[in-house]
Amino acid sequence: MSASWVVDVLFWLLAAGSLVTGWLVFRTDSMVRAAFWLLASFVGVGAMVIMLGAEFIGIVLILMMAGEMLIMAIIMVMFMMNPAGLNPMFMVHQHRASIVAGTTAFLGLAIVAVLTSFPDRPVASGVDATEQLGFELLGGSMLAFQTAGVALLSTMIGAVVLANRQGRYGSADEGSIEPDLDPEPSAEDPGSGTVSDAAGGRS
Amino acid sequence: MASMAGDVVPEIVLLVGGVVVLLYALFAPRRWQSGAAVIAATVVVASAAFALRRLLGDDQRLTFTDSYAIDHLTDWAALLVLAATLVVIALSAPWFRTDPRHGEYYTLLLFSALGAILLAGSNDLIQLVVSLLLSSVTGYVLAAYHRQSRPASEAGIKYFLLGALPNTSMLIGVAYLFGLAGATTYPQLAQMLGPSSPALVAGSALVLIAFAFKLGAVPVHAWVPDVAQGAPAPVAAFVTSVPKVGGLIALARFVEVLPADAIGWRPLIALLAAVTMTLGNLAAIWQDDLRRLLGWSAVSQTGYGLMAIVALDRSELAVPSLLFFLVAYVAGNLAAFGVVVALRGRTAREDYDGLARRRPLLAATLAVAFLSFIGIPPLAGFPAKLLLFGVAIEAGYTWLSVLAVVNTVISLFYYARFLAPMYFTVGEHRVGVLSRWSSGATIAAGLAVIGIGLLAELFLSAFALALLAT
Amino acid sequence: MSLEAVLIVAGGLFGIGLYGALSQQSFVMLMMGLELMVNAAILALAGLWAASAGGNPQGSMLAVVFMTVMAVEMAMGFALITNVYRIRKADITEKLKRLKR
Amino acid sequence: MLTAAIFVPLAASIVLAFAKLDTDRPRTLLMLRSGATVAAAVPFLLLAIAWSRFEGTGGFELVEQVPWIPTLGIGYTVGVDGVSLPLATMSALLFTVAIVYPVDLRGRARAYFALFLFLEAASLGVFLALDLFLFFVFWDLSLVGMYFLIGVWGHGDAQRSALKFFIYTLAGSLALLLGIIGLFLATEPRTFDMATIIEQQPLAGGGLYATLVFVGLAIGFAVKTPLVPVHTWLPPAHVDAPGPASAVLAGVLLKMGTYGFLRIPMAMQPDTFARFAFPLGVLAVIAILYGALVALAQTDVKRLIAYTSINHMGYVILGLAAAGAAVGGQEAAQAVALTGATVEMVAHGFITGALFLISGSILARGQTYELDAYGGLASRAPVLTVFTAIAAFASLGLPGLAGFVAEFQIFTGTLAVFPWLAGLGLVGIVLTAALFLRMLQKLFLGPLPERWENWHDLGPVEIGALAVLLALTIIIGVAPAWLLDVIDSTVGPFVGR
Amino acid sequence: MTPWTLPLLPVVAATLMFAVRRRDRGVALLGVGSLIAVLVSALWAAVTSPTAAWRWGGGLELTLAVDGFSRVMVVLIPVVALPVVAYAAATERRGRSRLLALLVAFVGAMQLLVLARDLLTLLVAWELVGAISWALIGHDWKARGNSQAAAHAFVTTRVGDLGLYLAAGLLFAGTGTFDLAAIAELDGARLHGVAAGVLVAAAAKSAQLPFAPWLFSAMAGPTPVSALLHSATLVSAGAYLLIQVAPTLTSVDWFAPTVAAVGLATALAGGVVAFTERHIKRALAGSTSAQYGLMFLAVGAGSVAAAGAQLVAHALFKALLFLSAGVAIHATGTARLDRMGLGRRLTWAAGLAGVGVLALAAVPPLGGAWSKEQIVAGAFASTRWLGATTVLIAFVTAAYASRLWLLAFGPERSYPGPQQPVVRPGRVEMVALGTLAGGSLLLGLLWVPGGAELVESLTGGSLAHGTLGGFVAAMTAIATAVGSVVWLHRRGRLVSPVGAELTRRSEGGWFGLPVAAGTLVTGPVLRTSRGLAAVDDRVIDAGVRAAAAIAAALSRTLARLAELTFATAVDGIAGGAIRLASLLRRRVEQAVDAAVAGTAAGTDLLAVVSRHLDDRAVDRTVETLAVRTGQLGRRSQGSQTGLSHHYYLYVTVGAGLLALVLAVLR
Repeated sequence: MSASWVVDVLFWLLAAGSLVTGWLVFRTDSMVRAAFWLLASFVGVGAMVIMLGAEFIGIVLILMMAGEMLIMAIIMVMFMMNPAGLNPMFMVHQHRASIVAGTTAFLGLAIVAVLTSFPDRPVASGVDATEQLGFELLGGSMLAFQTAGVALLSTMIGAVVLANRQGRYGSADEGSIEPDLDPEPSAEDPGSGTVSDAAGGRS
Repeated sequence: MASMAGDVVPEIVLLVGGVVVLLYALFAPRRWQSGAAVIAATVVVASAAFALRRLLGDDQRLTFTDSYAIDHLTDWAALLVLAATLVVIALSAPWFRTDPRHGEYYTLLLFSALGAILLAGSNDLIQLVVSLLLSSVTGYVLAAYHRQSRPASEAGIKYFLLGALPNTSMLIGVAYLFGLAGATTYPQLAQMLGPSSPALVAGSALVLIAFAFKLGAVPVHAWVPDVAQGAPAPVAAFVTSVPKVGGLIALARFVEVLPADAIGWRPLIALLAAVTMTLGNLAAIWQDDLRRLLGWSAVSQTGYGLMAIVALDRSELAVPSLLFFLVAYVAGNLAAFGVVVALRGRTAREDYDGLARRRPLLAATLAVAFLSFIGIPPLAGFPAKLLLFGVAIEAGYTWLSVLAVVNTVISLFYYARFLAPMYFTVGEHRVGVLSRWSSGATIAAGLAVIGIGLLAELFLSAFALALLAT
Repeated sequence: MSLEAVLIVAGGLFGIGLYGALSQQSFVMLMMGLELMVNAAILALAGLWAASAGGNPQGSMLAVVFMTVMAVEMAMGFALITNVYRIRKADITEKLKRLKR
Repeated sequence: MLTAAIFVPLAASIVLAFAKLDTDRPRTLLMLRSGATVAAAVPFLLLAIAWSRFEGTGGFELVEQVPWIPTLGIGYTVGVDGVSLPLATMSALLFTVAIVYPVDLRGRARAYFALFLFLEAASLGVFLALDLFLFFVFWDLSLVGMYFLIGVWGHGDAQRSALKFFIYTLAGSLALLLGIIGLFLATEPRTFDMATIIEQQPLAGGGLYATLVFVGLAIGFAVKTPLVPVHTWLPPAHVDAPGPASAVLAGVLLKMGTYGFLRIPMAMQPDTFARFAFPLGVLAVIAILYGALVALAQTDVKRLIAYTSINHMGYVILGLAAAGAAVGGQEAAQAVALTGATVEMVAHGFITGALFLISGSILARGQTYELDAYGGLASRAPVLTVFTAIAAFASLGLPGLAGFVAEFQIFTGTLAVFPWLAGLGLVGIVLTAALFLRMLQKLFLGPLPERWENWHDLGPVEIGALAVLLALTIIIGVAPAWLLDVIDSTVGPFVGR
Repeated sequence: MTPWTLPLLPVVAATLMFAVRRRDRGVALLGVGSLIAVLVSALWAAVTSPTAAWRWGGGLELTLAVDGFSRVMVVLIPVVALPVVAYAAATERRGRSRLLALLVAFVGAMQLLVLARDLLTLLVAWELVGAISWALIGHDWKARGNSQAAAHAFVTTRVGDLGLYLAAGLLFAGTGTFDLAAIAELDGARLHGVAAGVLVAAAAKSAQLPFAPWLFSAMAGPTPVSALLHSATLVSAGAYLLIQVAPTLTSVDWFAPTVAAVGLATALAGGVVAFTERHIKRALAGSTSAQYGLMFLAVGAGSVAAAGAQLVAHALFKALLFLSAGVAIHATGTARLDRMGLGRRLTWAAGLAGVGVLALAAVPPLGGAWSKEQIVAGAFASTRWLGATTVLIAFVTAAYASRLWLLAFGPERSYPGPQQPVVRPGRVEMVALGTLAGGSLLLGLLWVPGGAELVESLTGGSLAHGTLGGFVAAMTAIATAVGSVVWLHRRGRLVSPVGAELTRRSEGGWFGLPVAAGTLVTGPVLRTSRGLAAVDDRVIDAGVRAAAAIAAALSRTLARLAELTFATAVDGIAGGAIRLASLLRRRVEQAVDAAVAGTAAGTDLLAVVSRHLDDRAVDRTVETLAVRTGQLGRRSQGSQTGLSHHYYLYVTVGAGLLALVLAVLR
């Protein structure tokens, strides 16, 4: 790690930036703005990651978050009430408990950071982390990499199944409910096509 | 490379099979969508065959640079998961008949099973994280698969929310453990994780929280009853049993890595077991909804299963007892949920009045499942409980066994709340069943519960050979 | 830019994220909290990778996996939110309490 | 042969459970009843043959052994010794009689007989098993069978009583399970085989572990026996169960508790048992006096009989405690006590079985168990009166009937070991006399209330069934040598005589 | 021929009689015939002295022998039973077959008793005799009182049976056998125990104090039953046992005096009762107790032979007297002595009864007088004052005997009310009376020289040499008594003599002893019984309930405290971060809150505990264990609020606790 003060100053600036922007995520009236604060926080972290020597990871992080936040913003505009922060928005619950929990978590992790003597094994100079990652992906951690791929595939399938209402045969949701308790419904299929409370409705 | 791929043929078969099913679902006409079930079943059988071959090959070792264990535990987990998946497929085919996205369902099911198997074999933090992810993410979708059902959508999102927090928290824990050891594979971790430190404590705790989610253990148990009640019944059967198989075995591998003299994982697991079984049982007492009851009972069963983890290293029978418990539990759970499926989702207590006269076989299956959960011999649950109590005592946790006994007595009460109306009262309503397939699969699971109990030797002698590969 | 500093910053992010996850009513905001937590994990990981793990490539792999987790969870989260919003008109956690006890 | 004794009723039970029969037709019902009776009688015949082949060597005989779960040292092992053979034979006979006894079947005849045969198989299994695991398997199955019998064919608040019975005794049986596991863990090599454990004496050293194991076992058996104060499941279960089920519950299932005491803690950890013999004896005396006193105040004939069961099982435990105590030089007396305890188990099976069957007949005719509702029935039902009188006198320990032989032996043996306990326990004999005479008087003597003018005496089936039980009661009372010699063959070596 | 014939023949006959009960004649013939057969075999057995045994296994064996005094008894029993059974056959109408069968069976049981050579056999017979007596006393079962009286008799004698249980067990513990002869081998506490057991058993059976009142209950039976019970059977068993066993218990120093004291007390008290009782059978019952008291006294004084002679003599005259009483009751339709006075109308009967009374009063030359003289002699040989008391007893005996006869069969007294025609006794009855009277007279032969030797050889005991002074004193006492009674009779003050109020303090007579027994024994037992039954229904379950309640309250308290702690933590830290200023105030408040809540929880706990310990009114069938667990269940369900953010809080707090546990526990 470079001892130069420039690096230190830069790090603290980035750290302060990402923490403050992170905090602002929950202090803004608009979800869209919150999304951009979040992005800003991620950019800060990405920069720090790059400073730590993992350029590839940092850049990927930033890029990915940028894309994701855009999508998030769009979804919010599409679906959520009060998307653009036209009205003041501060919707919280169990607020004090949350503050305590957050603070405690921070204190706990700070204790971990301060009191743990992590082994001192700095990165050897001249190592290309990106290249090594490439070998790792296709070598030792290949199974994990593949698994992650399956997870992503599943996510895609799942997201499509859940979010896309139109399938190849018209409405993709119609009939996607529990069977009726009675094998032959007396009326003309009242359950299908409508929202059903069939299963848990009797709780 | 080829040899490494050869180590995981069953997993690959599942993966490829899932894709095949997906492609079929995308291109087959609507009335042939049910064919996806047949393909999926074939895939499962094929994968199971390969898993069996791997098991019989008796080559217990680590592969993929120590990140994945292909020992008997993994193989048994695979076989158990695949068997359960097969039953769930049989239950699902008639249940989802009206669903236009019938085909994709099986892809997700297969991937979820794959996730559970990979979880069981995980011998590396990275592999653990991704396997958990795969297993969880498919589970969320499956739970919410009834897209027009309010309870299902709620179950899905609650499942997701409850999973996302522990899975996210786990990440920083994994980071700490990685930092402490400088590596992620278990053999290296076991070697490098040294004396107690706050990072070790925090890291282990955060990872254990994720396991608690996967298993439905306290404090991340809340999703289990919700999913059991709200999710499509076959899915409920699946997610309350299959991930538990992978999760418990993965937990066994994980705790073995932790330095027992540095952190008290054993008392912690014992405590979790105690609280989990007690809470699950107490909350189940007054349930009038069978699925929810089964959900809570699944929570309490997790508590029993954790007893085997407590005894790891302290009893030779710990691993066999864990495996046998899983076999017995999965069979019983599938049988119980199978009855719900076969009865078209019937779940309210009053709907079970007089079932014994209307549907004697299904009623008997449910009774067998319940009695097995209680631990009445010679059903599968009995040797499981016997072993669990035994290993806990041998591990020096007699109090846990006593508590488990008390809990078993409590559990009898709520099971009897359903048994009694089934057998002792006379119901007047019609009782429709879903299809011959679902009833058949259910009764088969019920017979399995009996058979596993009677033929316990078959399993136990095989399980005795199982060890945690290092 | 010591390891302690990195980890403390990560802890701060984690704390903020946890606060968000616990306190926000809106699903979307809640998930932002979760993302901040992943963010913290990645930062901590990067720090530990650089300072304590000798740049073991498994660390990089782990970071990739973390990002995968983030992506997958977010995507799935949005899909589920969409679904539940569609049939329940629910966008905050309080609206979903049919399944209880 | 012993295996067949267990599995013939089991197989018959399964066949009945799946058979398609129209039990609404009287003919079919008759055939069903006859078939079930035959199936129930087969074990009795087999055991009678076993009796004739029994040599009395002191160890287990007629052993049939098949490995079952060898990984855990579990085998399917059945066999008999001088204690289990009489108990099993008695059980088989009592089951046959109970099955043939008429009862309101509530239109579920098939299930009734199937369940009864299932229960018979389980009960015989408990007595014949020579493997702790197998023992426990049958033990728990008997609970399940009885739960359903009470729940479906009971009356009054049957569901609650059945559940109470199930929960209470399951709690006991799980304590027992922990004890069994404790024993198992102490063996080396690990085994559930009773003979091996008895030989190994794994917990001979005593200590906390052995005590805990003993406590677990003792709780399990005490609940089943039942000893005061863990007896509260018994009265409701008996009162609400159908007559034959009560007979079996009292006659067979309660014996499992006392038999278990004898078979497991006494044989497998005698040192520990000896340490707890006196407290156990105290509990037994409490049960004797408490059971008798509470029975004396009952106004319900079935409750009354139920409480006398507590009293009688107290005698058994007292005998066991005396036999298991560590006193030098009283081996002869201890053997007498142990023999007496075993005879009491057999005798109580016949006697109380008969009494419960009679109470079932009374309920069927009078629709109530209230003693005050009856009186003077002797003039309308002489056979019923005579049978009840014989059973009652047998129960109160009249010589010439089975109960006396047992009680005399128990007290004789106990007086040598715990004279003061025995002296206190003797008071129970007077109390039982008083309460049974009161019962007879209230039911059969005095003026006949008008509502019973048309009271029917026992039917031929009832007479036949009861006659078998009472004849055996008399035979054992007059000429018990055939029984005592068999028991003695095991008891003698047991107490080291 | 084995001695088994003696007990088994009657039992078989009784079974046959019950089987053919519809044919009256056949039953009677069978009964009498079987008894004759028994008599014959008894005579034969008395001569040959056979022995026999019946193995029960398991160290038990029944042994029989005809030797010593049992040679007399085996003959005496059928001798007395024959006329009684014949009388019963002739007079009883209701349930005749059953009565006869039971009487014959009773003879069998009694034969077994006298043949017993070990305590096991003795106990068997002892209890069988008691049980059959229950059936005999409650013979007329349609009247509710009778069966109650029978139960009373049986239960009382069974208390005595415990003594035999005790003796048998202790004997076995000491010697490994039940043989009566082995008692001599015993020593120490066991010997004392055996002695006490024998004494209690004998006293209960022979209706000695304090068990005497059961004989009054036994009067509920028909008269022939009383005749048999009081003479050669049942009641005689106690005295017989003592005669058999007392010689082996000489080393127990307190035994003989105690036996003598019991006998003395009973003889006096019984005499007074007999003298004051107005009911003829009860008067006789009192006399029975008294007479057996005399035998006890003799045994206590060491004169077993005299006791044996008295036993035989008493058997004969008491059976005679009871049958006479039966005739009298039959004749007048009442049992009240003051309504009788049948002397003129039933001369023959009065005469035969007179023989019995003279024997009772010990007027020579009857056998009864001889045996009583021997007792007096024995008593004088023991101690002077015991002898003097015996003379007093002789006085009392003579007094009540003469009173009895005078009132029942004496010259008719005028009493208010119409003269009713009397029912004359039939031939069979008179023959029965005559036989017994003949027997009594025959015993007078004992006065013939050589009689003493015969008695000594038959009983195995020795007789004391009587002194002239003692004889004269006794004779004087008897004469005085008879004279006084006759005088009183003339004055008409015999019906309710002085002291009657004392003994008839209550319904049951016997100085209020039954009442005392009721208050001291039966009442408490029954109350305890009912109390325990109530306790069993409520409290034992309530104990379980209370335990559950305590557990629940504890858990509630803990939950409350935990909540409190949690809230305190949350509020405290949050307050510190956000509103420093109010921290102190709030902390104080919370401390107060905590104290209050803690106290509340504690009070709650106490309240629950006390409520449940005192909880008797709660519906008893409620299994509150389940209910309490169930409440815990509802509480647990309550955690499942359905709100995800609550679950998140659980997860977070749980994770923190996990870390804590990991760090703290090993």
